[in-house]
Amino acid sequence: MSVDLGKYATTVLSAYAASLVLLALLVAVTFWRGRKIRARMTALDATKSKARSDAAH
Amino acid sequence: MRALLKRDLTLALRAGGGFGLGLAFFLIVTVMVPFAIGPQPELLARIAPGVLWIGALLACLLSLDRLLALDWEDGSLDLLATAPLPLETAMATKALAHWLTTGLPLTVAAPLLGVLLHLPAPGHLWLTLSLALGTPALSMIGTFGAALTVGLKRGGLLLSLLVLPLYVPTLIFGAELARRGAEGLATQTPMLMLAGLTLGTCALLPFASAAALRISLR
Amino acid sequence: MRALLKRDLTLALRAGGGFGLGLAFFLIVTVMVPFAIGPQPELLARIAPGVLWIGALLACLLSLDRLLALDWEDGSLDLLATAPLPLETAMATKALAHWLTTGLPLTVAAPLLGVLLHLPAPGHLWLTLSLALGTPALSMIGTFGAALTVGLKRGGLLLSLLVLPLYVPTLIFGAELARRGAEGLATQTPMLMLAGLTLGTCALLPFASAAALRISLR
Amino acid sequence: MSLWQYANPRKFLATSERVLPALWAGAVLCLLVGLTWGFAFTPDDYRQGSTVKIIYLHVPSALMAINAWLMMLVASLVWLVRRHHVSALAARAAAPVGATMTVIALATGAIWGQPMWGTWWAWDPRLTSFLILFLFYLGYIALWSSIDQPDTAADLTSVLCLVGSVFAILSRYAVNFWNQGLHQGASLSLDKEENVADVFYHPLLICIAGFVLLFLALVLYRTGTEIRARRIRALLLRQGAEV
Amino acid sequence: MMLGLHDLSVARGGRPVLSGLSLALAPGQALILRGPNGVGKTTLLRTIAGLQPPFAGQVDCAPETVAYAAHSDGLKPTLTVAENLRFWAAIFGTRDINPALAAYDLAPLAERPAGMLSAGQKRRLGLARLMVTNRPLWALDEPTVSLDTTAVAQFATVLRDHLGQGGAALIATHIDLGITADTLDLGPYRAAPDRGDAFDDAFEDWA
Amino acid sequence: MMLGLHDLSVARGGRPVLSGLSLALAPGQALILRGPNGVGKTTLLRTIAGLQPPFAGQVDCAPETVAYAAHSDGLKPTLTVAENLRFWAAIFGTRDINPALAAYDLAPLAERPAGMLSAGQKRRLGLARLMVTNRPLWALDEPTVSLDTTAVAQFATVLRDHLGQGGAALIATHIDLGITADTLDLGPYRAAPDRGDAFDDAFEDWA
Ligand code: HEM
Ligand SMILES: Nc1ncnc2c1ncn2[C@@H]1O[C@H](COP(=O)(O)OP(=O)(O)OP(=O)(O)O)[C@@H](O)[C@H]1O
Ligand SMILES: Nc1ncnc2c1ncn2[C@@H]1O[C@H](COP(=O)(O)OP(=O)(O)OP(=O)(O)O)[C@@H](O)[C@H]1O
Ligand SMILES: [Mg+2]
Ligand SMILES: [Mg+2]
Repeated sequence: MSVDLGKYATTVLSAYAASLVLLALLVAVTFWRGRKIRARMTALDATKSKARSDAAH
Repeated sequence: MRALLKRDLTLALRAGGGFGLGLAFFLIVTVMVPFAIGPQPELLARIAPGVLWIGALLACLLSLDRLLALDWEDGSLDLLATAPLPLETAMATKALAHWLTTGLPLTVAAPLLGVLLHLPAPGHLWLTLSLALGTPALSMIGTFGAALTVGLKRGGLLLSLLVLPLYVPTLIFGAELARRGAEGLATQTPMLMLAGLTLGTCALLPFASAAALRISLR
Repeated sequence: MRALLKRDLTLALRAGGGFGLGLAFFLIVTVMVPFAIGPQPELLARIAPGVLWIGALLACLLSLDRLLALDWEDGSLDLLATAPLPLETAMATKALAHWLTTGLPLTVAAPLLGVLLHLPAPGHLWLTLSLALGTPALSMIGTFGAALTVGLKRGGLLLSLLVLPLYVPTLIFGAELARRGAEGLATQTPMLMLAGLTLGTCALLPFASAAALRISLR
Repeated sequence: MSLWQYANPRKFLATSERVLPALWAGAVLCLLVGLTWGFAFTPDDYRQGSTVKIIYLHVPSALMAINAWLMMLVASLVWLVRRHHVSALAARAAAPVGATMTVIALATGAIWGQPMWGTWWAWDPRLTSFLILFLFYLGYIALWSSIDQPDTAADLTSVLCLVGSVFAILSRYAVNFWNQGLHQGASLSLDKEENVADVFYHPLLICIAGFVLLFLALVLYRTGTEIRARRIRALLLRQGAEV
Repeated sequence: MMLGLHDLSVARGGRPVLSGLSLALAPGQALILRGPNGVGKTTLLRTIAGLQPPFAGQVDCAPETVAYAAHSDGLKPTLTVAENLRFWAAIFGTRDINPALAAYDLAPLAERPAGMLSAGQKRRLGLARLMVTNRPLWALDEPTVSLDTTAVAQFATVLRDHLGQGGAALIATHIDLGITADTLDLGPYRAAPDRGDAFDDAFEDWA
Repeated sequence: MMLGLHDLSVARGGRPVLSGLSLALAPGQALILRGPNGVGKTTLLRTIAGLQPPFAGQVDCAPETVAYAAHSDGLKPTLTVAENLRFWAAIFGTRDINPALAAYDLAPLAERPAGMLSAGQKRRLGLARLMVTNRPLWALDEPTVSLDTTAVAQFATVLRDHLGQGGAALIATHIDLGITADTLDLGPYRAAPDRGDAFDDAFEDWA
């Protein structure tokens, strides 16, 4: 499969590249922050339930 | 309400010549433009109405910063919010005081600065008219922005960022009115739009400002 | 000194994206110009270097307001003045932090905004160069102005009044450099002048700022 | 069973956890199919040449840029009226997505403009109002991130969103009045179908579906993140209280 | 009754700090609030003044009856002492500021800009403001900070007069005011630390 | 000797407020300054800290030995408690902030932004700052404002330690600090009201 973009090849390719890069960035940032926050919360919950079980003993 | 207006005006006068400072900023911006653009008279004349409108807008913007922030810092705003005066009235009064100390002097001084930028003679009248019609809306919108950002450190720049997009319609119609006036074109549409905008903001925005302020103080 | 720089940068970052706000203001001013002037590309292209320089200058100016004022309000400045760090170093560091948070991002972003104003292609390089050379001077001069007005309520506008005239030479040479670059003329003289100006202010103004600050605190 | 049950964060998270994989899969699938179809298997336009392929990114992102703001407006209203926290957080989560969509629309438009209009940028009303929309997004995001009390931030940004919407519409009219433009008219409406030939139309629809799904997935995921961030804040505050 | 709190909880930053507080304040009565730093005195007073909504429970008193005095005094440094006071008098519909000036011995400073006062002088002016509000219920947050003993005594006199005329006062303080009044220790009302607001509650026992 | 004042006059706004003040402070000694509002305590402390020049007379002490704590605390609301303290520690070349946190029981609040503290908690942080300055002479302006009794006791302990290690302190206050120290009443040193500075003197007997 080959696509002939003619004289506008750079234009079309750069438009696709720019958009896909932006979308990828958005998704990457979203996941990165999501993971980080999720891990942080799990850690905090762990310390909390540990403190609670310590208090119970 | 009269008391608040009087106090705000006195404060503006005391603090190193409140009326003067906004004006002076306007003057300086106008003077800087030829330095930056170059001194060709016909170029300057073409951009004069626009430059003067931007100058007026920025002068309004800069003085907003302290419109509520000072009252917040020293606790006056808490006290005002618990005073018998409705907060909506207080906001409208503050906007009025702001207009009297910035918008009005700017309107009066604009023709003078128009001369500096070689604005053609018929343009002066239209410029003044457009500023007179438009600047009250700038003060009202600005008060709303100030109520949103009161109590936030770094309010200054954030305020600009919030307020400037809201200024767009006023600026477009105002500058368009002044430009069409200067070039002798039909001015009715922008004039009506500008007047409508000002009336609308004056009628509605004090409520939004008071609501925002109540939330900010909480 | 490293500690102070780090703190100032952290503060700028924390306070709602410090880097972003100055930039956003620059963007907004640039966008407003066509609204006020009209959308004709060839007119915009002619005034583009000047407008961008004025925009950068105003963005610097607006962020000055809080450069020292916040530290003064919460008493940090009193404490800094009694700290072992020489006040001159502290002022230079503050100016550096200011440049890193405003001047540098402005320089980087300027070519993008040049596109909006139809700046001809060769102009972009020269615009960036002129801003890179000129903005450090703006930060230094601004710090001096901030030191003069710290502790005065209504500092914002007064500060603009004091600082803008001091900005004139930088503006003239900077805009001239960018304009000549865009038009393909000789650029050597304004470039040398601009570089000299920046070096001079960086070498001398911290002392003036520290002296002004000592007096203001008294 | 009412829609409002999702105002409960746990319920919301549990449900979104179940829905999200399907959304992601749908988004990726639609985008892959639509973009590949559009990029490789559609003919060139007789006037615009191969640049017409940009439409598969440009139009969906432009649509989502506006729809994201509409969604924020609705979410803000829900928060102001019924005070469901998830709603406010969803508005917050959508803003950066909408801003990115705006940037994509602007960027693809600018790149497209270079060969078509001979310039990267023109002060055309459609383009200009997108730029203004972008500024609104910036202001909204900046306001969120500079207030540290979550409820106050939600309230203030909602008020800003309301007032901002009114002014955005005003700006649209003002800009239209100020400069008549170069930009294509809307031709996606069903009754004017002939403007866009069928060959372009079908892949375009798939791309639009892909962008919608992607938007939904991103917003759901990000809302979950915001909810967790909010809980972290609450836990930290409680630790401070155990003095 | 001037003020009634019914099972009130107040929150700061979305987190409840005090809960289950009930009390009633009759005309002529003053109540001193005590409690360690950060227990929520300021938050409680702001809620009573109507500056923030209660987190739960109820405040029984019209906000128009409360005069609130915060940590900061709401003075304009460029206005003189008399102008500052006259402004608040006008806002609250009072005419005469002389009694207020006299009560805190401010008459000699009347023409001095407020920015040129010392910390304690500013505070005296802040307290004088209360006298021009004409409001029956005073909610005061550490009113005697920075005051010297003479000024504290002046404050006690003014307060006694106010109570004598059927007013009431709620005062948060750490130090001795030299007046006889009931004291309420807020320590026991501290909210349980692991309760968030309704939204945060929905997360409880997540793990 | 840590500090010597020789026939010192200090001025505020060009007008002398205290005059003829002489005193000496030895290591291990604390001196409490008392005096009615507006007598010039703040002005005196600022002069000693080197923030303003003496009006007349002489201050015998290097400004590099003084740690000054003013009415306001110099805290950044967006930085956390630990970051605030660490900044000042870095400026003064100290490494460890833990003793300071521990002394005022701030460790549990260490990660909280300073803007989210109550008035008293802020003050505690402001006082903790003194411990990272490593400076022998403390000039404190009403240090215990807003503090509860526990915190006042913590402050007294810290102060005793500081004095025990050869430090000295000059403290302006209106209330009881719970430490034993000499007291100096500034009332008698109040400057004669009709003396201006050298320039104003030239106008004397004009009328
Ligand atoms: C740089 C900025 C640009 C922006 C912000 C922009 C914005 C938009 C928007 C919002 C739409 C959706 C309109 C609708 O469906 O109702 C759209 C559609 C479209 N744009 Fe742009 N545009 C830009 C530049 C361009 C350029 C340079 C071209 C090509 C010459 C172009 C060609 C199109 C086409 C063909 C459509 C589809 C119209 C239709 O048939 O629905 N745009 N654009
Ligand atoms: N900025 C100023 N300009 C002129 N005079 C001032 C200024 N600030 C204070 N004063 C005056 O200087 C005198 C001394 O003020 P200072 O603040 O030193 O008093 P203080 O002893 O600290 O009082 P307090 O116990 O109330 O804090 C006061 O009479 C005050 O009115
Ligand atoms: N802006 C804020 N955001 C979140 N929490 C806050 C904020 N301000 C204060 N707090 C917290 O709320 C609690 C109550 O604070 P409040 O100011 O009501 O205490 P207070 O009793 O007045 O204390 P103090 O005697 O120190 O003035 C404190 O634990 C404090 O840390
Ligand atoms: Mg308090
Ligand atoms: Mg004092």
